[in-house]
Amino acid sequence: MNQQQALFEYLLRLGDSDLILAQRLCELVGHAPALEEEMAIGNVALDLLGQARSWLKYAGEVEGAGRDADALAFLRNEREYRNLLIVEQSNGNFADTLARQYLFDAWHYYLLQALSASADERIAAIAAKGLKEVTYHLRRSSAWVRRLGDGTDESHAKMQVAIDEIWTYSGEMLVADEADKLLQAAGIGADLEQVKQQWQAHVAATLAEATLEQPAEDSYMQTGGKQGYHTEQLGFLLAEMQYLPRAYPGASW
Amino acid sequence: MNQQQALFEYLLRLGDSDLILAQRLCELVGHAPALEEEMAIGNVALDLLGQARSWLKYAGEVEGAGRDADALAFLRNEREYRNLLIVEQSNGNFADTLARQYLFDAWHYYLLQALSASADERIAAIAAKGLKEVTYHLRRSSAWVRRLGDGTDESHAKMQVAIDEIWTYSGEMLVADEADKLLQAAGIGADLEQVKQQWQAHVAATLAEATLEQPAEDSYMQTGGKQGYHTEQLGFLLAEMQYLPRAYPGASW
Amino acid sequence: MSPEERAFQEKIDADIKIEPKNWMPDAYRRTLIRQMSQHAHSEIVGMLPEKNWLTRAPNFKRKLQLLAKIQDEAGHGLYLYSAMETLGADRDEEVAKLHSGEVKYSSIFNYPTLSWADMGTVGWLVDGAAIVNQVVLQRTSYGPYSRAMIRICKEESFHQRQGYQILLHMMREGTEEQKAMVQESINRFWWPSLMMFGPHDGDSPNSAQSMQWKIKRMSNDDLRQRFIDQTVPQLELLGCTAPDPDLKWNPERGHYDFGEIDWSEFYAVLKGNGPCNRDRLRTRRNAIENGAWVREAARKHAEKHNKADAA
Amino acid sequence: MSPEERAFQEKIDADIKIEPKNWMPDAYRRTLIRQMSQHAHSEIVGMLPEKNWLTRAPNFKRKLQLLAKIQDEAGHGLYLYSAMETLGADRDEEVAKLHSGEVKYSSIFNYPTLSWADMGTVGWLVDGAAIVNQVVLQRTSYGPYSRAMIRICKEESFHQRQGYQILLHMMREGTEEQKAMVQESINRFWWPSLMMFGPHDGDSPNSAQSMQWKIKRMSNDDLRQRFIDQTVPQLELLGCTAPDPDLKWNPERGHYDFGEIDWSEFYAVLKGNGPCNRDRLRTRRNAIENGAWVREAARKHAEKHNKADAA
Repeated sequence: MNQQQALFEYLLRLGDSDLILAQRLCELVGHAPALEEEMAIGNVALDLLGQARSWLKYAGEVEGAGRDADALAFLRNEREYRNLLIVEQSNGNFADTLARQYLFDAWHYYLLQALSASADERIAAIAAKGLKEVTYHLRRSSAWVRRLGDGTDESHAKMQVAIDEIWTYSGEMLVADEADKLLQAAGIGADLEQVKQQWQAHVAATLAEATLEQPAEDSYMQTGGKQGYHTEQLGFLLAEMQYLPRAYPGASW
Repeated sequence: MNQQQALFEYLLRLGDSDLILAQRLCELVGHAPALEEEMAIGNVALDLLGQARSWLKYAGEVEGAGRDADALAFLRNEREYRNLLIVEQSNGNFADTLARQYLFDAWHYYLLQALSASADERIAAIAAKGLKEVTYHLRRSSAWVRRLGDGTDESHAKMQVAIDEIWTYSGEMLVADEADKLLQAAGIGADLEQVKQQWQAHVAATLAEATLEQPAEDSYMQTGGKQGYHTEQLGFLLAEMQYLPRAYPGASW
Repeated sequence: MSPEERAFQEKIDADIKIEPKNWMPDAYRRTLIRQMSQHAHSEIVGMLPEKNWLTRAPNFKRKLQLLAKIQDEAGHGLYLYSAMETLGADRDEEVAKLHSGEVKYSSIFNYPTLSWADMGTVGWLVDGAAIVNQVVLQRTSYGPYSRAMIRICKEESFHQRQGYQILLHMMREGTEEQKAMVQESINRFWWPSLMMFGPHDGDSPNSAQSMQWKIKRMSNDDLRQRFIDQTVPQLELLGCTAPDPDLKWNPERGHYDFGEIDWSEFYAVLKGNGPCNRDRLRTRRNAIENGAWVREAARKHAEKHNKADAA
Repeated sequence: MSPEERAFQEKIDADIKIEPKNWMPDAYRRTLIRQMSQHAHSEIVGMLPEKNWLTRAPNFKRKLQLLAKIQDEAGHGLYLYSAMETLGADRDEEVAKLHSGEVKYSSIFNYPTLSWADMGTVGWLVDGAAIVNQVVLQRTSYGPYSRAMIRICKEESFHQRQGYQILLHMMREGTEEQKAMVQESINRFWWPSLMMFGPHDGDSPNSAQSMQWKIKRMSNDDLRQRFIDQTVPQLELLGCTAPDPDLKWNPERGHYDFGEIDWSEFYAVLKGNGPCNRDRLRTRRNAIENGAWVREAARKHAEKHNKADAA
């Protein structure tokens, strides 16, 4: 793998994770527990969609094969998608949605913080802009984890189950593979070891405040998303998301 | 509308209704309340799929534009689909699934009985073969309506809600439009007025045995499926069902 | 007429806005609450037919636009509920009335969105009809409502142009299939959009009082005519047609003539028998009911922590 | 050894089938119940990875085939539970053990199906491996199990050929994308299929007793070798490769040599840490739990009407 290939992979991972999580949030529009949450969910989805477009546009340029952000988003199949497994998991109830969001946001925040100092100016710029948005995402989702964890007995129980269920998908974002290492060495990618420590500290503090138990440290972690091996959920999501471009090949909208 | 066009429409309606209901039943595989029901649901879906293929194959021949059953099933869009609205409604709980199935089966049974005497030999043959299968479908679904209606308080309540909710979609199959009338006049299509009387008698008897209340006779009835105006549910179903042929145009599987 | 009532009507006649702390007749207050809550509910329910295509938008640009538009509608709902609350009404109570069917939302949202072109048509025709109403309401007599309308109108005009652009793009750059999709969408939404202005003036019994109070500022039929007059040239620019053989320019009137609306459909949908009435209400009701434990947890958490902070 | 035990073992040694009413050692009964229930559960859970593509099958022929195959598996589950019940076990109790995690199903079904090609690969490799096991089990010592196996084997062979045909068609008539899809699918399922035969003979402690009782008739390693030997030529005919650089014909042994299995993965998946363990069990548990009211209603209805008939 050369640096350009690694960069392409890296940008796909960033863009795809944003896009797929935004798509899951889009599914929730009209179903939030209060109008204010309707706004919040939509805002987070908008931010993620915007970031996804920036990453994928850059990915297309790095690839140099003439694919723009739309071609990458709407015409790749499941195996070519590089999003983290955590973002493709279904919405479940509000606690499930928030558990997924929080564990992702905490990682996303520290990652973009690190990438803001990337030697690749384009990455640094996209990350710095995204970081402002994600600062709000993280504030919101961690507040909800605390609120539901330390709310009623029912909300506490639901939040604990939600954390326990999603936990197995929280490992792969913290582990560097070849592409991660290559780009870190080049000063372009983030130091995932550092992000991991920051993430762990944030999560430990939030769960403690939320009076929730943290799953065992040696819990089994699912991996594969970054390499294109997904759960069975992604195919259905893509079938819906890509329907129009697939059904009307070549059409402009 | 000439007779050939009417026949094409008529065959699409038959085939599409079978296909879409089969697709809904396919979604349930692995989720039935008992292994014996797993078998039953799968068998009904298999029968309907087989019938759909026969109708659509014939439809393609009547159209004469080189489309086979697969092209009609997997490459038409929502507006071109001619299934009844009732079959595209989501599965809901087991009572919802059975209410939909029963109201459809009762119509399907009398319709195929009438079509077994069609002046069009091909239609008569497909209908006669299908009728044997649908005889079993109707026996099963009406038994379940009785069982759930006259079972526990919970099952009674669920079955009543299910009937009330699906009822608005039970009208259009009993009303003849231009294509229906043209083909009935030619001795090819069924007399829907007669089917309606038979259907009403069967439904009234079954609901009475099931200790269920029949919705008011002047209930508002949704229409449009036969003319290609569907509910918002169909688009999602088609996006999933047609994904592979859409994503890999021209591929042979 | 009491002195208070006389003073109230004089202010209205002089185009001075009524503000929350001013005296107002009960019927004025009730009529406004009803109208504003219906308007707010319409914004919220109106998110659903668009959400139906949000997960299937064909590219980034359209997906971002559509989501932003839906967000704006949620925002409009929030403004309008707030403005309504200045009259002493309670948002949750009004939402409960929506869910029980006691209060309505705009019937247009009981029609399904069946193709991507509907995302253009809804913006162009539905928001277009709404704007014709709302432009006039910017001059409505109740201050908070009037100010909400000014803000909303700006965003709605943007939505309308965006919707029109979706259709124009499909008509100019699109395939034959896409062009057919546009025409088919217009065929479905044309008449329901005209119905958005309500029944004929003669069949609209409460209008006179509302006109006097300047809650309403133009009659249903006048608004409808204004909408048609501004819309037909846009329709022609698209290269599409309306499903109305009687639609044609009348040089004597200086207006377009148009065919008679199918009022039986209008009243059927109003009564609950549109294609989506049950779905829309069920979706809203489920959202609020399924969220009860969440709102309860938030309340409980705030209670605990306010106590903790106070201690 | 008691006289009963001796007589029992003599029958087995003479290849006389044990029938439900015959005396048998408790451990023989328990081992069989465990093995047959695991086998039955595997048929039922095994429906799920195939169901995952049922709603997305690409044409009528494949959709009908796939549904018929899934139906056959439900049928196999039913035979096997019935055969198991001849030993005094109860289906519901055994299913409860599955749901609590006390009894396992074949680990292969904890791998996801990620492309349509998996519908071919599962038929060819997974059913293929199952058949190698089952062919031998046709001669198992317990009569009802042996007879169930004979029936099941016939259908499984049909499924295997069908699966192979799916892949062959894609390799011969398919686009480059489809061919890549086939190879990618084989890459994922190759090693898990080899793991289906269980650990090395040395690590399979209960095998000796099962062999003596002829519940088991060949060792894990021998079965695995047989599977590989018959599969590699089929792989070559496809024009595909296995993800195993050590796979090659050994003319001295008259068998294919192959690389070492990653036993850590085998034990991880067995422990519950495969990609789909939780999903599969949750799906089954929900199906049965959500159906409780249905089964209860059916019981109640039967009760009422049996009473009515008797009266």
